[in-house]
Amino acid sequence: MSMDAKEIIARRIAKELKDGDIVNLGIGLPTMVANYLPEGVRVVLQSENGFVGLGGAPDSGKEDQDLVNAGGQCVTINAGGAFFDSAMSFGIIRGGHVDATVLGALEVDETGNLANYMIPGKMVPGMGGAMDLVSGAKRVIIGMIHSAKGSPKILKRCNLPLTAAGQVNLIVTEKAVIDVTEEGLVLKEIGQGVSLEDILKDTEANLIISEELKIMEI
Amino acid sequence: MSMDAKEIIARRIAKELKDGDIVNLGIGLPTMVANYLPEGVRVVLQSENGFVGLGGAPDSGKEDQDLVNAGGQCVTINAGGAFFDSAMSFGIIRGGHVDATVLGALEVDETGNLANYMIPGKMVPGMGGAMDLVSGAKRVIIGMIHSAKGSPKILKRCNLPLTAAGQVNLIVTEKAVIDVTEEGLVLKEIGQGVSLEDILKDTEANLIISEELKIMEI
Amino acid sequence: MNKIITIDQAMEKIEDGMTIMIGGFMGVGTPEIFIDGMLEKGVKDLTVICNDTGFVDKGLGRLVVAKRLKKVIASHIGTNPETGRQMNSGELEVELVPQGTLAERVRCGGYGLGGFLTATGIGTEVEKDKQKIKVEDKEYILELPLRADIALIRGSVVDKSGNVFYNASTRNFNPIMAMAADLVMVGAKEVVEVGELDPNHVMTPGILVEYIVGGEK
Amino acid sequence: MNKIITIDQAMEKIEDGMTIMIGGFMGVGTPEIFIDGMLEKGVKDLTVICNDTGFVDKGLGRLVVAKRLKKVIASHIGTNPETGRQMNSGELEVELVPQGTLAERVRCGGYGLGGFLTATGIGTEVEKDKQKIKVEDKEYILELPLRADIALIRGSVVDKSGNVFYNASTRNFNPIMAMAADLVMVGAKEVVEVGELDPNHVMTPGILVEYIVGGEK
Repeated sequence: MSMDAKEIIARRIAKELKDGDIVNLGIGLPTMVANYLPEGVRVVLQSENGFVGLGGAPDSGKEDQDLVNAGGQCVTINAGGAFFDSAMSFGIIRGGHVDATVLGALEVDETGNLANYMIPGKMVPGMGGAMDLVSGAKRVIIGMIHSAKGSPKILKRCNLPLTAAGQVNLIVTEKAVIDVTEEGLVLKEIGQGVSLEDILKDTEANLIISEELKIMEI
Repeated sequence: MSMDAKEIIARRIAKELKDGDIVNLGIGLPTMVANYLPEGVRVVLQSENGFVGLGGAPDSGKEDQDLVNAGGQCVTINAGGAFFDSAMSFGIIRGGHVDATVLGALEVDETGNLANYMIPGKMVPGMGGAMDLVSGAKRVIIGMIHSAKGSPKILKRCNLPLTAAGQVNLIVTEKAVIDVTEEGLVLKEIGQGVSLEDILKDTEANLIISEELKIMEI
Repeated sequence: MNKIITIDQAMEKIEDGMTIMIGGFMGVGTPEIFIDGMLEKGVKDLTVICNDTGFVDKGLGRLVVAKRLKKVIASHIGTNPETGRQMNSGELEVELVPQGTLAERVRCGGYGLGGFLTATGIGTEVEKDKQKIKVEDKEYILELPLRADIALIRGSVVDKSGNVFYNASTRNFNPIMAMAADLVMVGAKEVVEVGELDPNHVMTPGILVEYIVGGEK
Repeated sequence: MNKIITIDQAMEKIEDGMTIMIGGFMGVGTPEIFIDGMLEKGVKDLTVICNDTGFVDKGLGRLVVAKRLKKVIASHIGTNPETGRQMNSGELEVELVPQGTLAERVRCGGYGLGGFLTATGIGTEVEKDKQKIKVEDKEYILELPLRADIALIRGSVVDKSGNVFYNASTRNFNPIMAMAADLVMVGAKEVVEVGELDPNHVMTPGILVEYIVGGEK
């Protein structure tokens, strides 16, 4: 189920991206989104360590140790790509030149707050580029498993230290698609075979049920 | 006399520069300094429109319209030079990476204030890069004719709008070399054949006569 | 996605009253093709952000002579006597900004920063009406970002996806302006296929450029 | 002026207690030759400014493992468990900075600016103890510059006057760090004669580089 759930999320998020979008994908699940882009949709991936035009993994034996993604793995650059330094990379991010970023979350709440970078006393890896991405990207899409072993991650109010306040635009889980609006969280889509009761049970935040509520298509 | 005066000033300033210095020379008289560098002294010239390694004028017919100095004239770039954009050019200037700048002045005063960019109502060309240069360069050397038709330019206090406050380090005229110190202006050298009385008459500012006062060597 | 358009198509994007950044330094690195186009179209009441107003017959100085500008934000206007004349007669509003501060304000606008602290201008008329902030006993001016509706830049070599290489001293304000406008159009001296520019040599990534007009000199 | 020195000569410049910027991102673009040299020399109590602490066996993470650091200012320490362990045990002081803010603080230090305003970190722990400034009703954090005694950078191709070209994603923090330290030393993968690098392709001008050590991998 876990693998399937991630694929559902990645496939659904892929449909949010538009042809020509400049996109930064976080490490892990968000990276999978690139595999499921609808036909005719080509996005340009930005890699915050210093380039646009992030391509796939190189053929075995053809790795270039000078060319890695933000996770440190060897990658390729597509034709039309461009390298730059870290200051410009984050200028592109903060300056609103990235159309969408897809990130995972530990917690997200009714006001669009996001916590995804530390658990005090347990996991303190540092925020890396996440805070700038969440503040700067035009659209922040959270892709995550709906709850953590039954304990809700979509909360009234985040408990963990925030990555950014009020910046999340959309939450996609294997069970639901939720819009963050001025009025609160709006449940727009329900996963296939998932009941509304199941979602409400697994969600601490208040959910406004959209009048156009529909089944998630992936 | 006028041409000779400028040459005296340029020659004297050239002796202030050290081998390996990064130098930005203003338009006009300051540009002449490059012609009189002592043997063994090579400086790297910075051109604030975007490069280091500013070379001489190109041979006639070999002008490259893409390569001009800050005055807009076709120039060359020396081997080992490098181009950059305006933001980096002024990063180099403000960041203290320029060892010395040589500029002309309309007025300079006892506290190292400099006025050289406008005469309200008469000449308002804009400051260009002068304010950043004067604020950012490690050493600010003013090269100018001692007085303007008998009216002093080295004043107790500048009357014209300032280019920068308290940034001038050295004043070189055809008659005198004057250090700007915490205590005030210190007359260090007197031009050949110039009398102390002549200098005092042509200078409004108080001059502290150096105990090591000597004749200017050019 | 075809980014190559004609000069006429480019001119349809430019409207009276817009704020426009124009690259170049004394006309070098200025996209003359867009200046020609704007003169021909008759666009007016522009606010232009640029290093200098060039010369009466070169660079964007030609727009000044034709009285197309309402306001200019620049570091230097001395090489174009018409700018000073219109300023003195009240026909043209001129905001003079130190060159390094101007470059940094444009960069701030494009890089998503709210402002920056500089010592340039402290103790001069430049500090007037601006917030001053002390950091470790040193006083700085808080300077604010600049942005534009459109940036018109000049590229020496541009690939069809909009990646730009600027030759020699034509670079100047072009790369930072390409970050700081809602719409970026580049006048290209040479247009090449995607893949012909080494990604290491690209100075403005194509993601920042909406449209390319060839035929720039 | 000969800028090429041996690694032993380079190590004579580095003293216990210094603040050092080290380029690289997850060890890519990090000058390993200087890490080797510092480990061998036994230099200690360093404050290091870097994007991340690499891995236990790659990049400057090796300095962490060998307990040579007193403090680290970085955006990410998660790939090197030893950094977290020393932080929790109180052996190592860690200042975590958002990556874009870190890059900009280093740039500020090198570009002679007193600070900058960013919205990154507003409403998070990052804003703690920092001055906040409102510009047109939007709130920003005032972030301050970073500088170092020495910057250790990695160049892919370096000419003998110190001009540096960085290949692909090795560029990252190297060019901005090369502006922000009193002394800059580059570990060069390839050293070429002056004039072999096209001035258009130089990313760090040689005027910023004091010393070059060859033999970087």
